[in-house]
This record gives sequence, structure tokens and C-alpha cells, in this order.
Amino acid sequence: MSHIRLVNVTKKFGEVTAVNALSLEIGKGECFSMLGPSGCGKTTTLRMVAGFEDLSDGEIYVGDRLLSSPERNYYLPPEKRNFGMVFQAFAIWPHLSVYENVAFPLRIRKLPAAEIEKRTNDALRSTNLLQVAADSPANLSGGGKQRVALARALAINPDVMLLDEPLSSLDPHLREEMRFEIKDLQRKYGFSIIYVTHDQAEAMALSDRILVMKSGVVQQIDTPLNVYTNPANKFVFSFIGLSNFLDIVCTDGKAFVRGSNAPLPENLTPPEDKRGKKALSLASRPSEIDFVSENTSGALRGVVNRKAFLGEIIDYQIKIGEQEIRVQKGRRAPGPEPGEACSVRMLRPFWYAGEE
Amino acid sequence: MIKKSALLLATVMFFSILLAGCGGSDKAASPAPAAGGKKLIIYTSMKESLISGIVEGFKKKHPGIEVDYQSAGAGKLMAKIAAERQSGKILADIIWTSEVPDFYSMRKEGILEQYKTPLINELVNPFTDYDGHFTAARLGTLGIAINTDKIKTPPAQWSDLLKPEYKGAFAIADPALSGTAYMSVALLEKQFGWEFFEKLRANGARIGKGSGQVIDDTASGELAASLAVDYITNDKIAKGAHMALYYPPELLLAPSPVAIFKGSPNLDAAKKFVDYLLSKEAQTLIAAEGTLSVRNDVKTPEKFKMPEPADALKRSIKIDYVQMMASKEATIKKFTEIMQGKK
Amino acid sequence: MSTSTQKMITPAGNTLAPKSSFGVAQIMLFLSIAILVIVVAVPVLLIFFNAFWVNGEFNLRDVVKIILEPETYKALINSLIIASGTTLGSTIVGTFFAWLVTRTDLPYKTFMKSMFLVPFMLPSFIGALAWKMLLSPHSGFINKFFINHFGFTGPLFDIYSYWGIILVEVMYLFPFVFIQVCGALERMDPTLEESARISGAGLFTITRKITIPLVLPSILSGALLIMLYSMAHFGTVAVLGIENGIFNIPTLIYQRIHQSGGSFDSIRTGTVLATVLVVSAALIIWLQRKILSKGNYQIIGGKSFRPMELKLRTLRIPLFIFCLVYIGFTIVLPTVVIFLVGGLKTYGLPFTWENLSLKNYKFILFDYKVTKDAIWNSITLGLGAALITMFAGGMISYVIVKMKVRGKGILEFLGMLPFSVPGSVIALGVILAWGGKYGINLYNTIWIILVAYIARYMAFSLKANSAALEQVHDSLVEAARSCGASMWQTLKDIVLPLVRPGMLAAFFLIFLPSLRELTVSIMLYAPTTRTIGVAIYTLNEDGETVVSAALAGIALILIIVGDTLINRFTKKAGA
Amino acid sequence: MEIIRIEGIAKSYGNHQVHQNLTLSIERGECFTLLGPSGCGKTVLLRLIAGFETPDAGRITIANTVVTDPAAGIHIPPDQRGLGVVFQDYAVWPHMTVFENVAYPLKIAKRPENELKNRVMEIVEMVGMKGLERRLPSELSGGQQQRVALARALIANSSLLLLDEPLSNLDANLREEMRFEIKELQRKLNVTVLYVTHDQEIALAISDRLAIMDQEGKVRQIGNPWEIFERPADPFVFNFMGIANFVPVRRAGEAYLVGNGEQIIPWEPPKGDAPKWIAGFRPSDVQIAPQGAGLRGTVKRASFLGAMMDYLIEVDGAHLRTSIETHEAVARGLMFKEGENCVISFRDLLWFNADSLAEVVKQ
Repeated sequence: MSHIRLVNVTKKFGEVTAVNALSLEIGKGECFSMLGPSGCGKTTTLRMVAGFEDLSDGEIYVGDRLLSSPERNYYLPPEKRNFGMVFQAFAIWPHLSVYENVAFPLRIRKLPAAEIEKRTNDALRSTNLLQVAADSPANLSGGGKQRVALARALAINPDVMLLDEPLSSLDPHLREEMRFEIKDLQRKYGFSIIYVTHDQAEAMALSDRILVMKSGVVQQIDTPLNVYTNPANKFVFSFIGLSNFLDIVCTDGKAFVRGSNAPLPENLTPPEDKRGKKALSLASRPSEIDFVSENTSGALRGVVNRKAFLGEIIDYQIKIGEQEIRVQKGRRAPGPEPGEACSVRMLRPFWYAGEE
Repeated sequence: MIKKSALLLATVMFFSILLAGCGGSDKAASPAPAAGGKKLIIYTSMKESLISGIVEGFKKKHPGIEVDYQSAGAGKLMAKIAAERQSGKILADIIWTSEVPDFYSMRKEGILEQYKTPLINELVNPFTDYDGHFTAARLGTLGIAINTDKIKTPPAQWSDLLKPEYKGAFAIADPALSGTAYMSVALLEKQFGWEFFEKLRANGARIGKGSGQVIDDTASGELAASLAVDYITNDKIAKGAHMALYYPPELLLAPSPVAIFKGSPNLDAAKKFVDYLLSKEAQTLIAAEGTLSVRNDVKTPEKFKMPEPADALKRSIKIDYVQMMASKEATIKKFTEIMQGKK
Repeated sequence: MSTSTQKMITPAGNTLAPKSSFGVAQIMLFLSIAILVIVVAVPVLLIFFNAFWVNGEFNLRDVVKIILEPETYKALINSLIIASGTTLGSTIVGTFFAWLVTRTDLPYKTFMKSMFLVPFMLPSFIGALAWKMLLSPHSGFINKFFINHFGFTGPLFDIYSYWGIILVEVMYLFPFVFIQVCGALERMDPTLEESARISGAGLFTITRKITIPLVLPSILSGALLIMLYSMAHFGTVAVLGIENGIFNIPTLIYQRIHQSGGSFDSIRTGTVLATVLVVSAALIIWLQRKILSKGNYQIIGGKSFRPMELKLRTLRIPLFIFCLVYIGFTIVLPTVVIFLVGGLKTYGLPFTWENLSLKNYKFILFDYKVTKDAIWNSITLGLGAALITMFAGGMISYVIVKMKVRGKGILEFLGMLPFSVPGSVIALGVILAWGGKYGINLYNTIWIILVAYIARYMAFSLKANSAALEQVHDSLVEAARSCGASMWQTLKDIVLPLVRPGMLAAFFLIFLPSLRELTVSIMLYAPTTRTIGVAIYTLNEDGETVVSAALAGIALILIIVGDTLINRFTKKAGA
Repeated sequence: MEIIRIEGIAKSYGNHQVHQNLTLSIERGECFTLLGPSGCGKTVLLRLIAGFETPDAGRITIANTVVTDPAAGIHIPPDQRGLGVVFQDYAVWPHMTVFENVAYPLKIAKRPENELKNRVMEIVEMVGMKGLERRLPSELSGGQQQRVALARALIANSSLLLLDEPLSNLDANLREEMRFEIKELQRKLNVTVLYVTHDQEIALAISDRLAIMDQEGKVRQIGNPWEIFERPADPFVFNFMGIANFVPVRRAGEAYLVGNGEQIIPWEPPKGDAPKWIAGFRPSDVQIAPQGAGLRGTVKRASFLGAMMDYLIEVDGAHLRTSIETHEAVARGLMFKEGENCVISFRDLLWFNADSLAEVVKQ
């Protein structure tokens, strides 16, 4: 059942189109992430949903309720939308105690005192903040501040929670911890999440579905696993996880790795629809490449440029023709030494159009 | 580019400061040669309009003598002299102000050179105890300056100031700031007693600031009338101010003595300056500014409608300057208390 | 470099090098302490000493007596009344305009912002002179206009009153708050307000509950700056208050010293008054620290989106007109009046073509010794004080910010001292220290004013230089050392070029205000050493209203030209 | 042959004792890393070596010359120690161009103009900054500024290079690239590098040897990367070097049981007879299967992280994490959902004394 609905949403800043005709539906209780490089329009989209930006065109609904529609000259201000929102820089009011921060939205709504107290304490309990309720937020760590922000957003029991890169100001350890906490809270309260981030691991760990965006245009909307295993295009492939691209040149019906005169092995040939192209790009993930013996079918010949022990993982740089790819193997997996010739096989190669 | 311009600016500033520094030391050094006997230095409370003409005239007459002057309030000059005495060297050769009691005290302290001018017999001398330590070089008068837009009937008596026309619109300069104001307060008190001031106060009279400022306030209409120094008032009238100056019969006369400091290295030049100041030429310049000369043979221009020097002296309220010197603080205090309504 | 490596290996290297760098640090520390002690600490201490020790004995009774004298006591109360009124007024005006230009859709905001900063340049005593011409009860142009044309029987407004003084001070001091609050509002993380909006709060609620409380520390620090300034301010009260018997502490000190004729008794009264002033200032600063330490919020951060603008809607144009009128009244009108009066033949004449000329201006610039001297004095004093303070402040800041030497604590304390000592106190202290009692007599010379300027403006220089030095990260210096540069070479090649903008800023921060300085100079001037400020003030006191107005006009031109040049220059250097 | 010897160094700031009786030596030509959490005093040690700080006690010798020894009153200032230093914040002088920055050490050494120019161009090219010599630092990216800093430290041909977290202000991609470049330059120029960092991945990738320091400034272990990672001296080192599982194991007679349950841990028992032990292992050392031999557990949390699947598994009250490459998980049907049962076994496991863990948990 769709809960939030964006219809043909477009946003222009002067000449620049930040978001171009975006339509999407987000289900109730779903965790939906918007992922993309900075400036791709994901934050602008979130801010339009929140009501901080006007739309240039299109409509936004929550359930049956219209939020914004420039065509109908309708705009519901953010304070009337009843959303929870968490900002990157925490946005905790330093002049109010933890308790007062969380109680603020309830006080604004002029709820009875007993109700305010109950709901504030509930929110504080859910975020493990009860014991610091009376403190000034200035004394809290980054993670603590982010919890206050979450509790404040929770206090009004919103249907929709908007999260704008909420974890990017935290250190890696905390980031991991907090994303599990957010997930737990969602389970408990059942709100929908729109989550904006540029960190693909975070988006994948947290979301039911991911939207990948580039320059205001949607590239793919799918489950995390599908986005990873079946990326819609080269951009999605490169943006999600580590990636290798080998330039392939096609002449006389044969394909070569650029800078090498040995044609590609038979089991590694471009798909039908790409064979006519002169330049192709052969994509693979470093973790999905095996070292194989020389005569394995579909293997490419290369030389180990560099080998680095990174703990869990050993990172190889292999030179193929004039190009380099990376291979990552678990630390126990056997592998060649620097300077050695080797053969590698891509487990799941992808083919994309190359730059001619 | 930025670096260059910053460097350039810094350099320019550096040299300008060097120049300024030199300039500064020049200035600081300029009085020094005077102490060595080159330049004649005059400290005076006379306003620019009065002193500059006289110095110019003196220079013309004695081209060999270099002269410089500093014009400031008498109080400021005395403070400077006090400080200079502490450091052991009075930089000035001549002092010419209107604060008569100062001269009495300086004479008492023995820092004045005795010089009996040969011209003494040609002068109207207000000092009965004249002994050459100081000589009156001008007879200042104070009258009632009125704003002619506001007061239509000229005042004839001091008691006219108590009329409703002057209500809340008459001021006397602060005797703490102005020597002439102090003189007038003392003279009026001698003549009419404190009750005169109490009546003035009852009619809304108040204390102004400097002796010049009350006149300017009269010119602007802020005041309808004020107790005013002659030549300052006449200067403003000449420039077109809507004012007139009137003298009641009991005349307030404030002589401006000139004196030479003891130990002046320019004694000769100083004596020449005193003589020049008392000469007919200089006294004519003084009279032309709208104040009274000390020479009987110099007539104040007709337009000022001022009394003859000798006549003025006769009409003036007499006072004992030595005693006046002693009671200065008490007088000012009492006056202030009355005029600010503290009593 | 191999030579240096060799040098390191040879034992000779170890004995030579360490001693020299140790020496440099000690010399700089010693010099810095010496400068601060001589220039600042000694004069201030002498004030305390002279206030409490009479003939070598501690004497509290006289101090109490002086303070309980009605005049003294009244002056203290007046100081407090005026300072409080001014602070309150300026804070309201400054905060309101800051909010208006940063948080609303007021038209031409950037222009408005720069206009609101203009009063910062205008010396308030010149403003007071102008307002006296406009609003003195009987002859003020505005009052006269109302009396003549609207049948008013009395003045519309009497400038010679507490209200008048406070009004004028507010007009010229509110930028202290304005600048602080503008800065805070501009730097404030907009999501702090957005999160309140999403919480359901409307814009006015947010302004009241979030925005204002968050910038409160900035408002307070600006307010206390004004309080401090106003308490010790001479010009406005001297011009507008004395007439009606309204004295504050600085004007009372001035009057006492003026009447003293060099006698020590009145200087002593001055020292007691100055002590009161210092204690009040210290109290204010302490209060400021206490409040700021409690509420010094971190409100900067986050992604910078454009902060939201409050739509003024129907109030937009009326508020715009209001701003224009305010600017017209506080800046344009007084300036015009100053220039017009400066052109009059004599004060009191109407502004007609036959009465107006440039004669006064010509007279001031070319003929009148007093004003010619004053302009020359102010420029040389400004340059001298700025240059000396720039270098001394640079060195002292370097020791405070960058060096790790023992004894730095004293320096930090001494460095803070100039921030809290009012100008008139410095003047008095300088008289005590350099008045010949201790062997050197600079009284009545230009040098005593120079010494006082250096003491007064040292704080500015320390601030600008420290700020510049903080930007020079330690590693930049250490990088040079590890490249083989000695301490002197590092100072010359790295530190000096990097703090040059800060030193230049210090130079201008001192040069410009010293051009119009009055509070200190008025206590120290001698007949030969008037400054521009003193000349304007004394000429006015002498009733040379038109001449003093003309000089004020010339001073305004000097200041505005100087400021513009500097803005140009610093903008270029910053780009 | 050792190039730096640190003997019995002590250093404190006020009441805070950073180092106490620290002894360490670094061999000529190696890349040695000081690795530890922030605040462990590794930067202080580097600054002591560089001469920016003086120790309270102890002695530092560089290339057989005592450079600091408070007891003997010796302190050679930094400019006389012949070192190259690269700082975390680049410390590139903003008022000088790239060329001027790099040339500065030679200018100080008063080298002839001609030699200076050639040498600067040579080194600028070496760090890949050719063509940018006239730029000001403000016109360079962070990575480029770091290269300038490196070139400046290298130009004087000093045999010892101190690097203080030089990469921590760069973004992840650049950091990866630069660490290899530094390593290559070190090999090419055959200089000794002392590298200070808190990032264990960089330390492993770059070092010949590394020293692990703890919060108190104590050196826990010195060894090559493999030793440090695979043979940690204690739980602290094990924990610091990557995600670590610590599972409590208790002895019941001859059997060693996991958590509070009755399952026997499928690994050879520890040597010793303490009643309580901790089993330490990396997530990658856990094999997960839907059924078979091993410990039975439940998947509490399944996180898809792209290349990896990350599972949190509960075995009788003990929680442990395992990770498996996504493609392998998909291929072998190991995509567990939360709440599903599973069986785990181990590829490797270390035994730790139960007490020694307490301090790790504390952190």
C-alpha cells in the first residue's frame, strides 16, 4: 500500500534542474533510501517532502492528503506536515535540556502536561536517554546528540520519518551501531523512513528499497540485493561497492583489452546487443574475481603489480594490458606474489558501453 | 600580486611613519630652540582673530625676531605652565591672558620678570599696585549680549535681566571654565550681593559652558541673552549674527595683563613685544576687534558703541584682586550651588 | 642539507644551536612583559595606589569621602543610568535590525546591512554636536521648525537631557550589537530552525523560542561591550550633559583635572573616580564571562543551505521605509547639518546662499594654526601609535599564542588588562606615570598622548594579531624547523608573511579610531598638542560653533575616505 | 643497523603521564609504524624524535648522535636534526608557491640557484606534481598539498622521514592511492620512514614493522604485519587490528562449553586449567551453514553490505559476528534471514585468558 506519493516532482534552481520529473511511491512502514553522489538531488527531494523547498512542478501526497502542488497553488508548511526529521548536524538546541528538546514538539502542540511527560519519557526510554534527560545536550557525545534528535522526532509519533544523512557526522563504529538502532526503532514504532545518504553500505544495510540517483535523474529503484547484483547501468554498478572497469576495443568482430593484442577468451565475449560497438567496458567487482590456472576457460592473463596485506583481506593490483584491476581475496586464499604472472577469471562480468 | 601590493603598502606606511616621526620630532623640538633663545613664545588666551594680527604686526616691525604663539583657555595655559615649572623650564617667554588673579599669584611666586614699560604713562592703568611685573594690555569688558530677534527693548540696567523677557533664556558662562566669567561673577557679587544671583536663578538663568559658547547660543537663539565678552560678541555681530551688546552703568571690566617670565632667554625681544603690544599700532588693532584699548589715544571704532577706556575704568566695579584670588574656589562653589538650584 | 646532517653528527652542533634559540624566546618574553608593564600595568596600578595611599599611608576614609560627595556619587549614578539606557536601547535596535537584514525578505538587504554599519565610523561626539544643532531646545533646527510652523510653544525634544544623551549614544553604538548578532545569525546552522519547524513550530515561535535564545550570547556580548564603552565615554555627555548639570565619571574627571591648574588634589579625586570606573568595568567583564561561559553554544555546523527567510508580506515596504528613515535620521541628517553649519558665517544665521561659503573650511585647513596643528598631530599620533602598537602587539601575541616559555601566564594576564581599562582611566594613569613624579615628565607634550594611545589601543592590536596567529598552525612553523630553518629564519620566512594581514588589520584598527580619539586626548592635551577630536570639542566649547562644525566635517571626510580605502584594500588582499 | 634508538623516554604534561620508560629502536631503511588509538602518545613520540618537544627523561639517538638527553643537557633543535617531517594538516606554507615550498630546505641550506632548480623539478616530478610548480597551495586539492609536503620533506635527501598521520585528512580513495605512493617512494629512495597512524589498514599495508601502543603509551607488540594480525600478543592487539569476536567459554570437566549452554566448542582446547576462557576469532574465520556439524545458533541480524553479508549470531547467550562474501553466499545458498537457525564452525581461533579481556571490554 503506497503511503507517500511523489508525482512528476521537478525542482529547478534558476537554470539548473535539481530534480527532474521524479515519480515514486513509498509503502507504509517501508524504509526507503535515496542514494547518490553529493549534488544528485536526493537532499533536495527530501527537503521538498519536508516542505522546506517549494516544488517547481508535480505533486506530493501522504496517503490521500496533498502536501504540495504548485499547479494548484497549494503548499502545506513544514510545521503542519507532522513528520519527524533528523538532520546531519544533529540540530539539537543547545539552550534546552535533553528533556526539553524532546518535549518541544509536544509543547508546540499544546498537549496536556501529563501527556507531554509520558510521551517524552517514552521517546527518551526508547533511545536510552532517560538517565541524561536533565543534562544539557552539549555534554553528550555525537551519538548521544543523534539519539536526542531521534527521540525528538519520535515524540510526536510520526507516520513518516525523514532522515538526512543522519549518521555521516559520526565515527565509523558509532555509525554502525546507530543504524541498527534506527532499524530497531522503526520496528517498534512502525513509521515509514525516507533516508538520504551517500554511503552505499549504510543504505544497503538499512533499506527495504533503494533509489539511486544521479544529476536529478533516477537510475534504479530496487531492493539492495538487486541493486548490487543486477545494477541497471554502469553508474549504479560503479556507485554500489568497489568496481573494476576494463576498456575493451572491438575490431574485426574480435574484442581486445585495450593495450593488449591477445583477443578476449571465448568464454568472455560481449553479449549480442553490444557486439556492434567499438568500445566497451568490462565491469567486475574485486571480490568476484578468482585466481585460476592459466588454461582455465574465460581467464585473462595479467601480472601482479602490487599486493597489500590489509588484515582480513589481501588486496592485489593486477596489470592487464595497459590497465589495472583490483582483486580482493580473503587473507587465507592463496594468491600470487608481486611481479608474478597470473590468470584471473571474473565470476560475474558485466558489459557496458565504453567511451570511444 | 597581492603580496606585492601588501609589501608596497607596508613600505609606504613605513616611510610615511618615518616622515611623520621626523615631523613629530620637529614639532617637539621647535620649542627647544626658543628655550635656547631663538624664538619668542607667547601663551595667550586671546582668540585667533585678536592675536594673529598683533603677531603679524610685530613681525613686520621686528623682522629679526621669530615669534610663535599658543592660544588656549587660561586654565589650560596655567596647567601647562605648572607642568613646565615642574620639569624646570617654562617654555613660554610671555603670558597674556584675562585671568588677573593668576598674575597676582605668579608675581607672588616670583616667576615674573619685572619690566616697567616706558609707555606706562600713556596708558590707562587699572592696577593701582602696578610695579612692572605685569601690565594691562587690553581692557576687556563684559556686557549683556541679546539676540535681537528675541529681545526688542535693549537692557539698560542689570536688574532688567530679572524681567519676564529673559525668563529661562539668560546664561552666564561657567566660571570654572572661563576666567572672564569668574571675574564677572565676582564683580557682580561685590556690587549686588548673592541675592542678585538668587533672583537671576529665580528668573531661570543658568550656567553655560565656555564664555564663547554662551555668545554663540545667544546668536543661535538658544539663549535670548547672555553675559558676554566684548570682542567675541562684536566679531559675531560683524559676521552678521542677530545680536547687540549693551553695557549697564556698573561696568564689568576685566583687564588682560601681559607679563614676561623670569629667566626668559629672549628678554630683549620679550620687552620689545610688550612695548609693541602697548603701542598705538597694536592697540588700534585691538580696538578694531571690538574691545577696549589701554591707550587714551586709541578710539574704539564707532560701530561698536563702546565707552572710552578712561571712562570705562571710572564706571567699572572695583575689586581687590588679591582677595579675589583667595576666595576663587568658594565663589565658584557658591555660584554653582545657587545657579543649579541646590540651595 | 648534507652539511646540516654532518653538523648534527659533529658534537659541536649540539652545544651551539640550543642555547641561541633559548635566548630568543627569553628576550621576546622579557620585552613583551616589559612593554605591557610599562605601558599598561604601571599606569593602572598607580591609579589604585594614588587612590588609596595618601602620603605613604593607606587611607580608605578619604576614598569613601570622595565617593560619598554628592557630585561624585551623582556622576556614578549618571554613568550607570546613561550606560544602562544606552545598552538597553542599542541592544533592542541592534538585534532588531540584525534580525531584519539576516532573517527576513527586506528589500536591498546587503545595502541596508552596510548602511547600518556606517554609524560605527562616525564619532559619537560629532553626532552629539550635530544633534545639538538639530534638537537644542530653542535653536535646534528641528525644534525651531516645529515651533515656527506647527505652533509648538516649547521644544519638541530637549537634547540636553538623559534621554537626549541616551538617544545619541544608541544611534552610534548600536552597531556593536548589530555586528555580533548578524554574525551569529549568519553562522547559525539553519537546521536548528528547520528542526523546530518540522516539530510544528511557526516562524514567530521559532524566532522567540529558538533563534533569539541561541544568539543570546552574541547579543549579550555586544550589549556588555556597549555598556563598557558607554560607562567610560566622554564626548556625548560632555557635549550634551554638562549644559544641564549632567555629569558622568569621565566628564567629572575631566572637569576636575581641568580646574586643577596642576594641583594634585583634584588628580587624586580623579584617581578615586577612575578606580570606581575600573571596578565597574571589571564587574561588567566578569559578568560577561560568567554569562557567556554558561551559554556559549556551538551553533555553527551542518550543510549550509540558505537560511529561511521570514516573509514580511504587508510589513515589507513599511519596514523598508522605516529603515530608510532611520538611516536618514541617524546618518544623513546629522552629516548634512555638520557640513552646512560648517559653511555658515556665524552660528545662528539661516542656511541661505549668502550665508554659506567654504571660507571656514579654507580657514581650518590653511590659516588657522590650532586646527592645522590638530590635524597634523592626529595624523602623526595615529600613524605612530598604530605602527608601534602593531609591532609590539605582534610580538606579544606571538609570545602568548605560539611560544612555550615559562612566565607566559603573567603575559596572558597583562595582555588581558588593556581590554578592561577605560580610556579616561588610561589617561589619568598616564598622567600619574609620566607626569614627572618618576623622573620622566612627558606631561603637556605630544609624547604623553602617544604613550596613552599605545596603552589604549594595545588591546586592538593584540586581538587582531592573536587572531592572525591562531590561523598560523604550529605545524607550519615546525615544518620550517624540520626543513633546517632556525627560529629567526622561521619567523622571517613563515610567521611574518602569514601574520602580515593581521598586523595590517591591527594598524588600521588603531590608525582610524585614533584619528577621531577624544576621551584620552581631552585629558592630556596641551595648548600645543590638540588632536582633531580635542580641537573640535574645545572650539565648540569656545563658541566657535561654525569652525568646530567645519573641522568635524573635515574629520568625517578623513574617516570615510580612510575607511573606504581600507575596505578596498582589505577586500583586495582577501580575494 | 639501527638509525633511531629511544631509551627510557619519559614525558608528561602536567599530571598527564604520556610516556614512561619507553624504549624502542628503528632500523635503517625500514618503514616502521607507530599504531595506536588516539591519545596513546604516538604523535608525542614523533615530536620528541623531531625535536619539537623535549623529554623529561631518557635519551634519543639518531644515527649514532645523541640528539636529546635532558640528563646531559643535550637538546639539538629540530633544524639541526636533518629530518624530513610530513604533518597531518600538510603544513604547506600558504604564502609560497609549490616551487617555493619545495625549494625552501635547499634555500636554507644556501644551495646554488642552478642545483636548487634542478633538484626541485626532479622531486616535484617524482611526486607527480609536474606543471603545478607555480600554483599556490590554495589552488591545490588536499592530496596535492600532501604531495607538496612530501616533496618538501624528501628534497633535502634526509635519510629519515617522519610522517604524522599524513593521510587522515584525505578522502578514502586518495588515502588508498597515497599510501602506496609513499611506500614506493620509500623503497625507491631507500629512506627510513617512521609513520604514525591510528588506521590499522594503512599500518598493515605500508609497514615493514609496526609497534602497537595502548592508551597508556605502552608498547604492546612489535612485529611485522602478519605477526601482528595473525599472532596478536593479547586481546588488545587482536581487538585493535579489526572486528573481533570474543566468546566466553567455560570449562566443565574435560569439556569446554560455549556461553551459558551445553554445546562443546569445536576447537582444540586451551592450554592451561583456568575455569573460564575467552575464544577470540575474526568474522571471516567463522563458517556458517544451514545444518551439519558445529555450534547451533540463531541468526539475530542479517545485514547486506554489498560485497559482504554480515550476520549476528547468537549461540547460547553469546553473540558473534560472521561475514561471508555475497557472491559466495548467493552461490552456496547462505543467504540467511533473521530468526533462522544455523550451524557454525571455525577456521581459526585464539585462546585468551578471561581476565585479560576485561580491559578490552572496558574500552
